[in-house]
Amino acid sequence: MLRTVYLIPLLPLLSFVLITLGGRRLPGKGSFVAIAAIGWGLFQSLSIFFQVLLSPEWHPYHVDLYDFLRVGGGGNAVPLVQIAFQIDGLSSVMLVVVTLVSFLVHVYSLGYMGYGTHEEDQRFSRFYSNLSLFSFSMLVLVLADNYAVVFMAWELVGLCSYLLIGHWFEKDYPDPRQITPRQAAIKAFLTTKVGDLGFVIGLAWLYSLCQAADPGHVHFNMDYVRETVQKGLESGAIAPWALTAVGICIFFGAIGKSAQWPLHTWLPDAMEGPTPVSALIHAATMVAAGVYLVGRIFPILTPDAGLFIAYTGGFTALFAASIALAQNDIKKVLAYSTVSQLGYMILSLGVGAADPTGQTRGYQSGLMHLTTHAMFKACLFLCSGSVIHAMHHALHHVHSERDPQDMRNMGGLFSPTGLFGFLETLFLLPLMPILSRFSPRYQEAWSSAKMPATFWTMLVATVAISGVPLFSGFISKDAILGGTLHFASEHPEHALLAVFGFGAAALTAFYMFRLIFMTFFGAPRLPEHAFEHVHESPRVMTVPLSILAVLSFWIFFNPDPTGGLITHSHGWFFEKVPAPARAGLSARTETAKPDAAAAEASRAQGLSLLPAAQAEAGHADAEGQASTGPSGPTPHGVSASGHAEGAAASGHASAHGDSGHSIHVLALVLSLMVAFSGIALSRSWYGVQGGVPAAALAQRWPWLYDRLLHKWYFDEFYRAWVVRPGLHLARILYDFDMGVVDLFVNGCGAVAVLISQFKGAVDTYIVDGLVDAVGFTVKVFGDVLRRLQTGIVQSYLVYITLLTALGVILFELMG
Amino acid sequence: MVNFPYLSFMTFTPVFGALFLLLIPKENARGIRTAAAFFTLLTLVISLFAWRAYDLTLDPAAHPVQLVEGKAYDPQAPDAERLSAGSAWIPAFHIYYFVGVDGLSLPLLLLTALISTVAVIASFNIENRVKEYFFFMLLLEAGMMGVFSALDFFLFYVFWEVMLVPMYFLIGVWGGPKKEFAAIKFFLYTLFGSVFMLVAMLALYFWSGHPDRGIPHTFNLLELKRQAGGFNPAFQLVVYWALFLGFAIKVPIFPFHTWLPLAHVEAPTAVSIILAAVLLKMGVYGFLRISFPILPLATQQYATVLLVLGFINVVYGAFCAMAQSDMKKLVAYSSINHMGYCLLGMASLSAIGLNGAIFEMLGHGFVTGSLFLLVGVVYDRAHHRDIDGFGGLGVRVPKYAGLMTLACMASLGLPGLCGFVGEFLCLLGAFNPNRILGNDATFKVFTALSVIGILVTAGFFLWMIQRVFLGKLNPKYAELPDLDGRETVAAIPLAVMTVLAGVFPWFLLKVMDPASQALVTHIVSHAQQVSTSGGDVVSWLR
Amino acid sequence: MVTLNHYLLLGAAMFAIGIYGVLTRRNILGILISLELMFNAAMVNFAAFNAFTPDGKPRVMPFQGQALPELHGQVFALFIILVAAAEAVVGLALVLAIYRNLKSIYVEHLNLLKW
Amino acid sequence: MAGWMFILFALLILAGSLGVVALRNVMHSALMLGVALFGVAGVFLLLGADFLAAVQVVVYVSGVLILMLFVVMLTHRLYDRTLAQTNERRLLASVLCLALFVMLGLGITAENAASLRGAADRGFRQWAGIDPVATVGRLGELLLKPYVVPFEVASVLLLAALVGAILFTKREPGKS
Repeated sequence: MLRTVYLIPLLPLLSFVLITLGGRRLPGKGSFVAIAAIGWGLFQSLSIFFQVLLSPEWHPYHVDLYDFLRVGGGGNAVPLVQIAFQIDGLSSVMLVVVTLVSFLVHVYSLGYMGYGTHEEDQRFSRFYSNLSLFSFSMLVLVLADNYAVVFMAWELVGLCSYLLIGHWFEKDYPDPRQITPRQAAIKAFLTTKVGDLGFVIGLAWLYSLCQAADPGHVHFNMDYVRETVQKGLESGAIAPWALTAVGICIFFGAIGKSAQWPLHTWLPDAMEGPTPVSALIHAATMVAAGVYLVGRIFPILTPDAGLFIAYTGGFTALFAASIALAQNDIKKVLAYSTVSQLGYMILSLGVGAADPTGQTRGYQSGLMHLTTHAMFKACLFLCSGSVIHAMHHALHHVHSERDPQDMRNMGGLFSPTGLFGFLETLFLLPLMPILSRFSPRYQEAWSSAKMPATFWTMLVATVAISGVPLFSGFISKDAILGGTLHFASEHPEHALLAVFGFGAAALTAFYMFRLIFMTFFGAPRLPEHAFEHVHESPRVMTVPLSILAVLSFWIFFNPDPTGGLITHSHGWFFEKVPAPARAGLSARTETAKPDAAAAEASRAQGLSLLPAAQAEAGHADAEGQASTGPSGPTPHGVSASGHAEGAAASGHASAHGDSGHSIHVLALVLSLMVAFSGIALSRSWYGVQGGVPAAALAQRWPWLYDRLLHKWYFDEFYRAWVVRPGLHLARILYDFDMGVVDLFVNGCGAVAVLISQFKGAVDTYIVDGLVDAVGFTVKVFGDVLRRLQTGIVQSYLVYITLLTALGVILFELMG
Repeated sequence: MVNFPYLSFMTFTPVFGALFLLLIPKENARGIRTAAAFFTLLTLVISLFAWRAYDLTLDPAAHPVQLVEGKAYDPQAPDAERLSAGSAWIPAFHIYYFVGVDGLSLPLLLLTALISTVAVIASFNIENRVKEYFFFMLLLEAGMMGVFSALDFFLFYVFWEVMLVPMYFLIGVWGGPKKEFAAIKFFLYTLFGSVFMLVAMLALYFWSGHPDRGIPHTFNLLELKRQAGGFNPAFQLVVYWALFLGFAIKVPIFPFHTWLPLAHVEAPTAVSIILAAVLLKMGVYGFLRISFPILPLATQQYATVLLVLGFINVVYGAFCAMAQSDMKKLVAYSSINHMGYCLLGMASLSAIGLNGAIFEMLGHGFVTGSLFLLVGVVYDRAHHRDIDGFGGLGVRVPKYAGLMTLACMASLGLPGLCGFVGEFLCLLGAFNPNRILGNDATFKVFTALSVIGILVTAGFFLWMIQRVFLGKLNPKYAELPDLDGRETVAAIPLAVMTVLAGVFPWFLLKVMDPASQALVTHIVSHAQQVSTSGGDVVSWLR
Repeated sequence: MVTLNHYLLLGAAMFAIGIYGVLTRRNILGILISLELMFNAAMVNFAAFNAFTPDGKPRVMPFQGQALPELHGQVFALFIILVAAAEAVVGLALVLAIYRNLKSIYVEHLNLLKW
Repeated sequence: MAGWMFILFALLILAGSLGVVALRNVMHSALMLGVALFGVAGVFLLLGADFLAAVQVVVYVSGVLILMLFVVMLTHRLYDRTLAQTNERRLLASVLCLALFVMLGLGITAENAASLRGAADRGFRQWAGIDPVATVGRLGELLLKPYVVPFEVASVLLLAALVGAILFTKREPGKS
């Protein structure tokens, strides 16, 4: 299974090629081929995952496929870019995430794209071929052990995103201001491309840093880069600021792909694509690739770069959540929620990178949130797809032009009759199948439910994303918030990060439940005869929903629903995806004393932002590491621990001690508080009062509401200050090209023509004129002289004699 | 060691074919087409055999070129023997018919053969003066082959000029509405540059060798390269810029590029293909074959200028392309953009950058060739190329749209397609220039700025795709036929190469890499000579 | 005492008279006859120059033992006679031919060379 | 003695010449030419050119002149005698000829030719006593030794003249 890991991406690739060439002639018009390919991938991924999970100690497994680029002849052992895969904890988890969600989406799409029905999409095969291509690219991205290959796959997923967003490319809206799928596709591609530019510069710069540290042959393999960067930092060949810059440059790629502020604008518009695509690409996998990338470059991130990342992520989390508050399109809300959640992950990873001690465990919590989020966010999207599918169907039936995605047209899709209590909403609703047997009230609600399966699954996912205990989102989000709070408590000047985190958590709970209430509860806002046509989606769609909903429960990630407070175990994820050794911390310290371990080193060099007051905690951690690390105290404690990544984690666990624990408890309490207060407020405003307070608030602060509704006017800003100036610049440069450069060239030609005309005139009238004048003179003389030519020999003889005589005279005169 | 004369066969098979065409009666258009296709195909086959015969295991130091005809050039041989490599053509001036290939020219020869075949197939729909058309096509191919295989500067120059004439007629007779103007502009502009090249060639000839000591002047490019250390900096400066003019116009480098959009727009489809895919490569090839090895000091000195020009080409070309509404013009400006990457890669003087430049040339050949081919296809059907005049074609012509999208994606540097490899290597090289250049920061800054070009390239290609293929189908083109068999046959090889070179670039790079390495080593060795002998490369300029 | 000058003057006079004849006679025959005069003038000059050319070194004929003068001038005179004879023959033949064709031997009638 | 003889021959020549150009009748002109030719023959004798004188008489007088007389008679016409035998350029021609003669005479008698003349006269004196009969042998030697090529060319010329004469005078067939 391990050795043939390349099959996992290869089969979707083959499926892509087959469907592209064979198209509609394949079984299921190609869809079955794609499903089979990804199904095999899921199976193999699961087997690899369990292999990793069950093995006590897992060393990364490498599979080299072929040399992509090799510079410097065959003499170099490792090519510049090698297509090679690695299986470590992270990639094995990601494999499962990607193949699972992808598989479910493949299946779900059969229903959503109306396979076999009269509503079947006209480019059904193409849809599946693109899905296959995406799966291939995403799997390569996940598996690659080479930054350049990551970049290549990174671009390819961008292409797939483009193709899939623009799947319904002929779609036009009556409102010209509303973005069409094809425009959204371009926007997505270009916006993410902006980030990719940073990525590519970062890669090139990384190369030059490695070259400085290792003048021999440089390549992009992750382990090599980490070791070389570490060597370079230790020897002083790499300046820490340069490494920080490289980290930030590469992170720009993540900003684009993961839709972080300020490049977030594409993701909500990407919702123009089919909903399964939104679920797969724009919620679970591709957008998470940015987070994954940060995880992959984590070893070479410096604390300063980490801070940059943390602030970007934290701000995005809050910022996107604020926009989500006011959106009415169900997919837009989810999109902003995605942006916000990705911000969380980025925040977490950034905090992890900013914290040299590793106590915040930002790395693991961020990536864990990536995993959990993939499940429930995919579920949410698929649910919304199910809703939209039903709405579309219903509206289509009555020939209504109303927007099937607008939540203002929904309502009552679960329970048109009324509202349940707050506690019921949260805890009793899951029990409703049982309760409905005993209570007529529940009975009625149950039997009249329009879309029960969709509702239930969506509720589970919403609860998960809101950070309610017993669900996966709680565990991961609590870990993030705990880590952030921990970091903030140790670095009070960065308390803002914690504010971002908790603020976003509160807002998330609020707007997610707003979505639930607006969609499933209250009086139906659809026309009555349309509402009758709302049906639950087919089994092929609801089964994937259920699977994803089930996976949103806590038990799959950590048996301890508090995320470690009870069992003191952080679950398998933290164990199997240990934080990697941080090469970015090993800057050379001239002043550091030999006995001052890694904390001291990092405090003095890597973390100029950290206050000296942090020394104590650093020391404690360093000692913890020193005791667990294999080589005892060294000047470069962290780096010297080498491969003992696990040691760091266990070291933290023991070093956490009282302060870490208490902070964690505090974070847990706080996150519970914000989550429940958000839910409560949402229920009171939207569940009980039908959105009236919100409207009142909007009237009270119209400017705020206006900004939220218009996403802080970022699109308008970009259109006015980037897109239009860009087009203007293009026009100006082209005019310059034609008007100046080409004019100059043509002018040269024209001047040459002028000169030649002038010379032609000279030629005609002067040079040729002279020649003509000669001829003319000759003619005149000839006219005169021909009279002499009488034809009589003797007259000629007279002339001859005359001239001879004259000649003789001349001769005489000359002497 | 006398091999089968692959190179001569490759060069003169088209000539023979052209002469053969003259024997076919004018009315027999079908026969003429078949014969032309046969001869280009034959050339392609021979070039494939040449590719196979090229021995990668040979040490490039001892065998700088292979497949030489007549007497091979041996760097270690005594003067007289070395100087008479090839077979004498004009002995009085030491001009030899000296042809050979190294990793630099071999891929380009292959590209030429492929592109010519595609171009001939693509021009089967020419109805006007068929015989003359294919005659010129074959002659053009011969010229191109000759340029890439010549190792004698004089021979190089002859072939260089030989190409001009058929090109002139091909644009001027079979072109668009402004064909005469375009043809004359192309011809004069190129000729303007080649005059300077001629001067540089003669200067090199008379500065080379030591007739007093019995070492004659020479046009032998390898020998000139060997004597590169003997040319003093001031001389190198002058010759460098003279050559620069000749090559820069061909590349084309800003601000010498304005003939290109015009020529492309006016030229018939097949000629556009050849123009973009092969002729533009000659400028870069000239730099790498002549300027760089023979004038290492000047090369070192002016790498930064090339860098800045490359940057301008990339960004400026991209922005200009953005402003186009004519598809051909858009692709033409994108060519300027892509040649900018080559310049960036070359300027770095690093093995990665040079590899990138060569690869970018190849990639651009495949990609832009197919772009022009496909634009020509739609022009044949719709009789216009206005981007805004289409709309929604993706529904109607999926095969066409797919191939076009593939080419566009390759052109904007999507990984897995050949454009990416070249761009990536060029940028990587330019970001990490050779140490002898010294001004690392300048290179980093300009390379970093050049990536804007990638973004804009993506922008205009996607915008074009959107306006042409996406959206509601324009009812005017509801009956537009998809690619027919002939067009598919022409387009598929390029598409296959696009993907193949993108997925397995090593099969091409392994040929180029030794040549780039050798070139870098050569330049570095000469640069070091200067620095160790106390002379500062820069000081004499100040 | 008759000196070279006298002979030369005689030749000159003959020549001038001959030219006069050539220029004025209308009859081709008259012109031919005048030409003969001019030939003879030249011959006289040649013979005179031959006679008056200082040699300084008389030759001894091998078979007679006699000193002899150089006679190159006379040889030229002989050649002139020869040329004159040839000229006369051809010229007269031409005159006959012209006469036969044009029935005239007056030069005014022979103006085919006129423009 | 020689002086008188010279004067006699000179007068004969001049008279003959003037007769040639002055007489109206071509026949008379031809006869006057004979007179002049005889005079020239006499001058030749004075100059010691005996063979030349003989050739002059034999070839010129009895050959060329007789030929001319034949032609004159062949082309003779009645109106010849009524027609003016000279053209209207008489005055110009006479002035020209006179001028030419004056020029030539001036050249011959010019001062700078004096030395040449003196030398010539000395040579003539030195030469005068030699037996005139001896020139034939010498001429023969000259003609067949140093001048053999011109001699042969001359013979070709004569042949050509012969052929030409025949060709010109031959009546074309079919023509009256």
